[in-house]
Amino acid sequence: MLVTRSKFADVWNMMRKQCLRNNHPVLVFVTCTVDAVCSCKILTELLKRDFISFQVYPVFSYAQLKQLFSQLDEKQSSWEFSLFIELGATVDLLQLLKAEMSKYLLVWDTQRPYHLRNLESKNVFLFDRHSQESWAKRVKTLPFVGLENEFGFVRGPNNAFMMEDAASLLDEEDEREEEEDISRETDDETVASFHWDNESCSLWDELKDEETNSRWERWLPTISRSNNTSNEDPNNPRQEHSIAMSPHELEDTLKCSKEALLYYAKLGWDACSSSILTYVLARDINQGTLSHVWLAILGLTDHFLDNHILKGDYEMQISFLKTELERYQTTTTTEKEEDPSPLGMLSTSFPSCENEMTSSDCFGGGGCGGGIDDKSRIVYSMEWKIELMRHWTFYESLMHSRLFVSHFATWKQQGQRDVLELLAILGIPLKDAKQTWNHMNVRCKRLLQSKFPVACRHFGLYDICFPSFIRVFSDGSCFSAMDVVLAIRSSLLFSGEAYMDTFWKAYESLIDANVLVEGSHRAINIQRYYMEEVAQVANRQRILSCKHFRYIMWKECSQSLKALLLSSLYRSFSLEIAETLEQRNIFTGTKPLLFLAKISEDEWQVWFLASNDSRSCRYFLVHLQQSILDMLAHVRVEQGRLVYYVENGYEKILLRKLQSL
Amino acid sequence: MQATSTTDTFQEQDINYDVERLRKWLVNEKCCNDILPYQEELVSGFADLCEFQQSLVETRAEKDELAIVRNLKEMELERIRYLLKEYLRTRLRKIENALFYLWRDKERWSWLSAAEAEYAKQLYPLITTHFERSFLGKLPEKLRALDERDGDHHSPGNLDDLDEFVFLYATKEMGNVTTDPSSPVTSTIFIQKGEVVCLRYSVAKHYLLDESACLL
Amino acid sequence: MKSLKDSQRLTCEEVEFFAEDELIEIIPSVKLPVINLITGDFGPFEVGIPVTVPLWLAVSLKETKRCRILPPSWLTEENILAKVEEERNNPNSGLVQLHRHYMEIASKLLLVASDDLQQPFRIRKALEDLLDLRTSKLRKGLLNVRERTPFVKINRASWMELNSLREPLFEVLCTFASLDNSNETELTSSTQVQSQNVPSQEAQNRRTLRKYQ
Amino acid sequence: MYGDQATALVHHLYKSSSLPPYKEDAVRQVVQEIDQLYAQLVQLLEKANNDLSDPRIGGTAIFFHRVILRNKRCVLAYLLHRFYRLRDSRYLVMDDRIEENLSASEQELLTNYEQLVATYSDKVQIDISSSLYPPRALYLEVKVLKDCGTIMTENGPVHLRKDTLHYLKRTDIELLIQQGYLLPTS
Amino acid sequence: MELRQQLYQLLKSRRISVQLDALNRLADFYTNNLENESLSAFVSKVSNLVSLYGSRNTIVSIDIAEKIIQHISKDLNKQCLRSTRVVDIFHEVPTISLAKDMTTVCLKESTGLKIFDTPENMLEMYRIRYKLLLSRALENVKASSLEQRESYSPFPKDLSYFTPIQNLNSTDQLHVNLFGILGKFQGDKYFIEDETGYIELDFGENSFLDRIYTQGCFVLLQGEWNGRVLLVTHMQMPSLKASSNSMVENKTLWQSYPADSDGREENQVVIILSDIWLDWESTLHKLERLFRTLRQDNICPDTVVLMGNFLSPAPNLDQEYFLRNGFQYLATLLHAHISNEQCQVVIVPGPNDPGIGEILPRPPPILNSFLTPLRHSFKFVTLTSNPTRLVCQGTTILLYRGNIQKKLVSHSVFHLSTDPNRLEVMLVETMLDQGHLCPLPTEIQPVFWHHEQSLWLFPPPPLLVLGCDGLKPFQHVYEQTKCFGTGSFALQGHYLMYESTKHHMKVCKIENK
Repeated sequence: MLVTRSKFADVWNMMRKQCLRNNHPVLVFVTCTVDAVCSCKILTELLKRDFISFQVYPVFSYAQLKQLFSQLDEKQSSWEFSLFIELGATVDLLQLLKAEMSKYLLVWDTQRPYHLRNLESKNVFLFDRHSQESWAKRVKTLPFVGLENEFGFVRGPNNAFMMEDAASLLDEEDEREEEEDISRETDDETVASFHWDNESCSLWDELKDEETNSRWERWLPTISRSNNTSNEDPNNPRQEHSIAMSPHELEDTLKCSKEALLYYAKLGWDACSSSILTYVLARDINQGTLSHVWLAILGLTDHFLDNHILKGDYEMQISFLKTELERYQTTTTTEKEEDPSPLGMLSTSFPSCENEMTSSDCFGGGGCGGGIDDKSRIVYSMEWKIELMRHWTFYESLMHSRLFVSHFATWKQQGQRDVLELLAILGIPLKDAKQTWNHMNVRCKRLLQSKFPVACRHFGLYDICFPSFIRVFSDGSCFSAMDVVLAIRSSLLFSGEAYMDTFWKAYESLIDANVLVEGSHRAINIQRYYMEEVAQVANRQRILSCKHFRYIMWKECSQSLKALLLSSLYRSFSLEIAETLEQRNIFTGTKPLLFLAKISEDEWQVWFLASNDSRSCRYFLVHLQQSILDMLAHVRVEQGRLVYYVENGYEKILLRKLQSL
Repeated sequence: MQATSTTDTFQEQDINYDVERLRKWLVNEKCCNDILPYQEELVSGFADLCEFQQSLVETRAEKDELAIVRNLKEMELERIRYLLKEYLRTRLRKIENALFYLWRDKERWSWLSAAEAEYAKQLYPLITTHFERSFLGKLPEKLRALDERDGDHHSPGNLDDLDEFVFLYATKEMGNVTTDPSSPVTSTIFIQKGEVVCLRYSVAKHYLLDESACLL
Repeated sequence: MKSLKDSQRLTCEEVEFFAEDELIEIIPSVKLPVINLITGDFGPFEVGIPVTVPLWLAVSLKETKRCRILPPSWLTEENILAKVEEERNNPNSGLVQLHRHYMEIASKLLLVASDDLQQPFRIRKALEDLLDLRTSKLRKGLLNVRERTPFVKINRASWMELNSLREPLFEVLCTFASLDNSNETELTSSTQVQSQNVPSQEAQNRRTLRKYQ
Repeated sequence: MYGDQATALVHHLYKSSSLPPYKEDAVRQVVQEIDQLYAQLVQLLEKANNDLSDPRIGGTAIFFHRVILRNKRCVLAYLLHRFYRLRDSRYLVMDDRIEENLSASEQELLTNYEQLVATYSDKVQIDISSSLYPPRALYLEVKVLKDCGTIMTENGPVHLRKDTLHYLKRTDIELLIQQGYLLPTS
Repeated sequence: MELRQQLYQLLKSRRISVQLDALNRLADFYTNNLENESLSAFVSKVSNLVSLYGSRNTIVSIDIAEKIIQHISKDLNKQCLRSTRVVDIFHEVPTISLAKDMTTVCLKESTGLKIFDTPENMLEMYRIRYKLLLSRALENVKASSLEQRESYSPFPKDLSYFTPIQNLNSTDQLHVNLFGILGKFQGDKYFIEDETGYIELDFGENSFLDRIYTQGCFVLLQGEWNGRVLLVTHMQMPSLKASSNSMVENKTLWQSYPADSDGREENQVVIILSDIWLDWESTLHKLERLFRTLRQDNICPDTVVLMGNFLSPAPNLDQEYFLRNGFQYLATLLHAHISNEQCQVVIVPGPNDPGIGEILPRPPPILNSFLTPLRHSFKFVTLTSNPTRLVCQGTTILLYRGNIQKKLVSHSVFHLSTDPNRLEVMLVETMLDQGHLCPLPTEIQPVFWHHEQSLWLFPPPPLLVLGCDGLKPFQHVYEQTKCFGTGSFALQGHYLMYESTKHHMKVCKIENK
């Protein structure tokens, strides 16, 4: 069932009481993303507060999760509650894990759409930011539970009719979208004290129009077949219905399957990072601390960097966090005036480099060694979209930052010339620019801070800033949220068999600043690597286009590429590619992008990226899912419906299916 | 000094000062190489108390709000158990160090608890046999005796570093103390309540025993 | 021998541990019944009504956000700075009276309850200054030990400081003592040489060597 | 020179911090030296048929005697302090290398010693081999380094799988930490 | 649970960390085997062993626990070496199997308990036994050929003279010697079968009464082949005589048991009772008297073998009641009269006792619940199979409790004389010649083929004890084998007593006053 913000505390306390009453441990299952790690940290902190013993299991795929569960069962380890972080919302947990009714599963997951069985069941608690009413009506009006399998695939009609059906449906969609938008505006005022409630996944009203049904009639046989054949658990009422078809039920199954199809064919992201949800929880039960805020920030930034979140929404939440920050740092901010530490200047929030400079100068190496503790401060600031600037040279970071790579194509001669020109305009000598940031000439930094945005505008770069936070450690070393996220991510990039370690490295880097620094070095290399790959893709014109979509195909992957794709970084990577392609306007138009990479001898990794939630994209997604469903025997579904692992040889079939539109 | 003063200020609470005492004796033991009298009633008393408290904690029906209380109690149990165990451990260590010496010293022997005496009794043969096996056994019979009383009367592991310096903390006024009995010139100091003096253990010992002072 | 000593000596952790038994005032933010511990009964805890508890208890309550800690009177910036002044002003007289666990308590509070302190950053700084002064003083005192002395008075040093002082001081004292002893023994032996009585010695030798026959 | 071997032994132990390998051969050499000294001494005394009045004979005799004693004492000290270190190493995080450094006799001694300690703590009803360090908190957050299957805790069985994080009562896992199965985080 | 806690704490105090299942295993082991040992003693034993298997600071997993337990229980057995050892036929009897060149045989380790058979198993068994007996038969012929001067042997002297049956099909007029298994058609027609084929037999008038011939037993035949049937002129079994150096006998099977004969050779007394009908008052009295007498002429048995049946054939309603009380009583009795508590009690199921009935070898009966009183008073109470083997200071005693003679007689080819003593002799010799405890086809006597060899008599054991209903106690020596009939204790109060030093067994009877 859905747990909205008003209920967070209640659910949590319920769990607390239970666990304390009969000393059962709480199981925590975490995927391997920065956001997940952060929220995991927060939750475990909360558990510690009440001396509830817990067990944390890193999880990399649903297959592994299943196996873990079966092990736990045979070890007859007693537990009642388990927390799922950044996984589980889009799959039918109960069926997947065969968990019996005495267990309760609490889920924090940003992937959408929810698996309806989860919404329905009383044992699954989905923590969601949406205000009660906005969701409630939708949840009520989703009567078609049970048409999907545990991964949320709905058996649609045979493809011939598919096309125009889906198409037309999507038309209706879009109209509804518009009115939705208006309603959303109004909604926002009404939404409770927090602004971080906007509806990005909204298509839902009943489809009344009868005339469409006629078309759906034709799907009927397939539906009923799917219902009888597809492996769903018997105890679902809809199945018997579909077997004995009375015309009335017949039509409403029809409608249902249609709705289901559309429901599940959404781009699976919702804007609110789970670490923010967990932070809000902590805050509601009055356990919030400064470090929690920081974790929340990281989680949010993680999503921001992966474009999982709309800009407006992001800013809303930043402001929310900013207010939160005030609550904890009031005591310390009073010191600002007479405090000689760099913090005072830092709080002049723009531009970040200024205060960085001072801090790095007057606090060179001194102070007691790092370690994330209460002695450090968190400061709001406008950041430039230049990755790792503080830990690199300005020039390099510029050359490799996603923004500039995509905009200038810095791997080309031309691009490099442009960058040099930019520097010239700024009046910064190259040797300064190539100086390590900390030792960069102060004058230059001043110049930068004053002229950089303008100069960029001159190159047609407008928004180079985004609101974010910096963390200043007691020794004056200073990390922007973005850099921290990148550093942590870099440790998630796993090498060989020891993929468990990657998670723990990430976890440590939340605790130990030294690990964080290592991470930043690794991150730099990864940035470099990104650019190479992007350059290759863009140069070699590896992008192939079809009627409805474009796709990129790595027939063989280098070792490092494999590592990249198998880790959770594949997404940010593909994002960078996508942006570049748009900027370099190779194949203009917002066709969805399909990625195929042969990650091992016998498997292809296939994933999908849509620049926007447009009609065509969703239509394509419907189609993709259908085709995957058709060849489900040869597909490994590991990360929900995000990524598919297709047996070697079948990727061609898949492509053919998709092209046959 | 402070400790007493602070506790004085909080007189209205009924503090169980035995904890204080147990801690004091632990510190005493830790701060000198000599073996001090075994605090029978303290140890046994606290052992029982712990048992009792433990049973309370376990039987207590946990309402969630009382969970915190339960944890606090357990926490304290841990702390006191630590004191106890450390006390016993320290003494055992000393017994092991002074093993060959204890035999001849009636007074110190009498200061051991029954269990400790038993322990010493059993440890002695263990070690001696160890010596036999690995060294003494190979010598000519006449040299096999473990300790040579004549010649240099050093048995292994003796307490020649017994008379070391210690920090003495006067819990009450001690008046004039002759600090160096060995030297011909008798030097005395006047120690009043709450002062810390660093002097020879041999001097401090007597004050320790009548609890007018403790080590730090 | 070394390892043996270490295993027996009083460690800093232990001193810290003892410090946690000191009593301190807190203001509960939840209602709790009387907690009767072995050490004694604490509470009842009424919201907003100050109550004295051992430090460790206060800390664990604070960590779970169930109370605010009232820092002891001496733990304010100005008081500490005053102490610092005192130390500065009379460099060669003894130390200034302080709580015997001041360092431990202060650092503990700074760690867990910095938000209950006024301006923790500056308190931290002040404390560091204070510590430096005192340690330097003690070190100086150590140098003052010049010849064999039967005793040294160290007043108003905190426990932690004593503990850190222990090893070096005893080192010094023992060396002096041993030096003395050595020339003492030498002296006695010489006297022996003068007043050597052969028969006794021979008799002793006899006794010694009897077993070889 | 007489007694060098023995002193070397002691020094060797004194220099090394932990428990170095047992010097079987060195001990044997000392034994030989003693034997030979002993032989000489006896022979000497017979020659002088126990008339020690002659200071030369007496002196040498005493000298031999002293050397013997010294050697003995050194070796005994060596053995004893090895034992002390062994005892202390029990309480640290134990590694198996220590076991290799022991002589057979020491192995036996160790097992007996442990038995002895155990019996003692049975007698006083206090398990003195646990909670070696001042307790900081009731619970600990530990990461599992090596699989250790399902273990028993106060609140029922817990399955400790490699690369998982657990939050458990310190009393339950203290031993495992010392044995290097678990690693306390932070 | 409580115990487990204690154990856990004690181990912990000895700085041994243990996994849950290992802990349970140890706890169970302790409760079952070491009642009389203090827990701490047990724990210290364990802790020593831990440092033996796996280093001191490894967590004790289940398999380490198993090792430890094995070790400890081995020690236990060492303590009780004096009492005789019971061979677990299901796990310890090595199997004879044919080598590649289908002529020699070799020994294999037992494969452990297997119940489910395939026809192949059966054939295998038959083939092996066929080979063995064939060789034995040839031995006989050779032997007889050596002593031809003295005695007349009906067989010609060339060795390769058993005609394969298939050869007969070519001819229709021949005087042949055959070796094969006796079989039975429907009706009253018999046939003989060997590896190559089978032919019908016609015994005509003459009947052979030196052994009990039944279907399924191996025989040497001599007769006239007339193309249709074989007119049998002479028939005999591959007799044990002079078969000293045949191909198995030289490698003795029981060597493969660990020889328990440690140096100490003090006398061991084994008491063997059969038919203890616990539901009869008289039996209980008899028992009581028996043990009293034993104690009076201070014989202290080291082993007491109780063979079934434990209930009288009379149908009674609640067996359980009788069994429980009976064993209770038995326990008290033994406890009262037998001083040494090292004494071993071996229980051999009878045909009518609860448990898997007909099939041989018969697995241990389901009496465990009744035996707890016994277990309390004696360390070593073993429920064993039937038949079973005791090894008492190196000499194997083979015990078999079953109504074998009834079966044999009823399926005999020829009508037998009713003289009981003669019958016993025939019975014993048949068994030994056939090298099998009940040489009957499977439809008459079902067996677990995997373990059938535990019924074999290769080589013939030095001591064979048969408990058969309706047989008086008897004693017959055939070649090196002494065979004893136990008689019924319940009825006549007979029992056997064996003394290891004298290697002498005697039939005794409690005088009833």
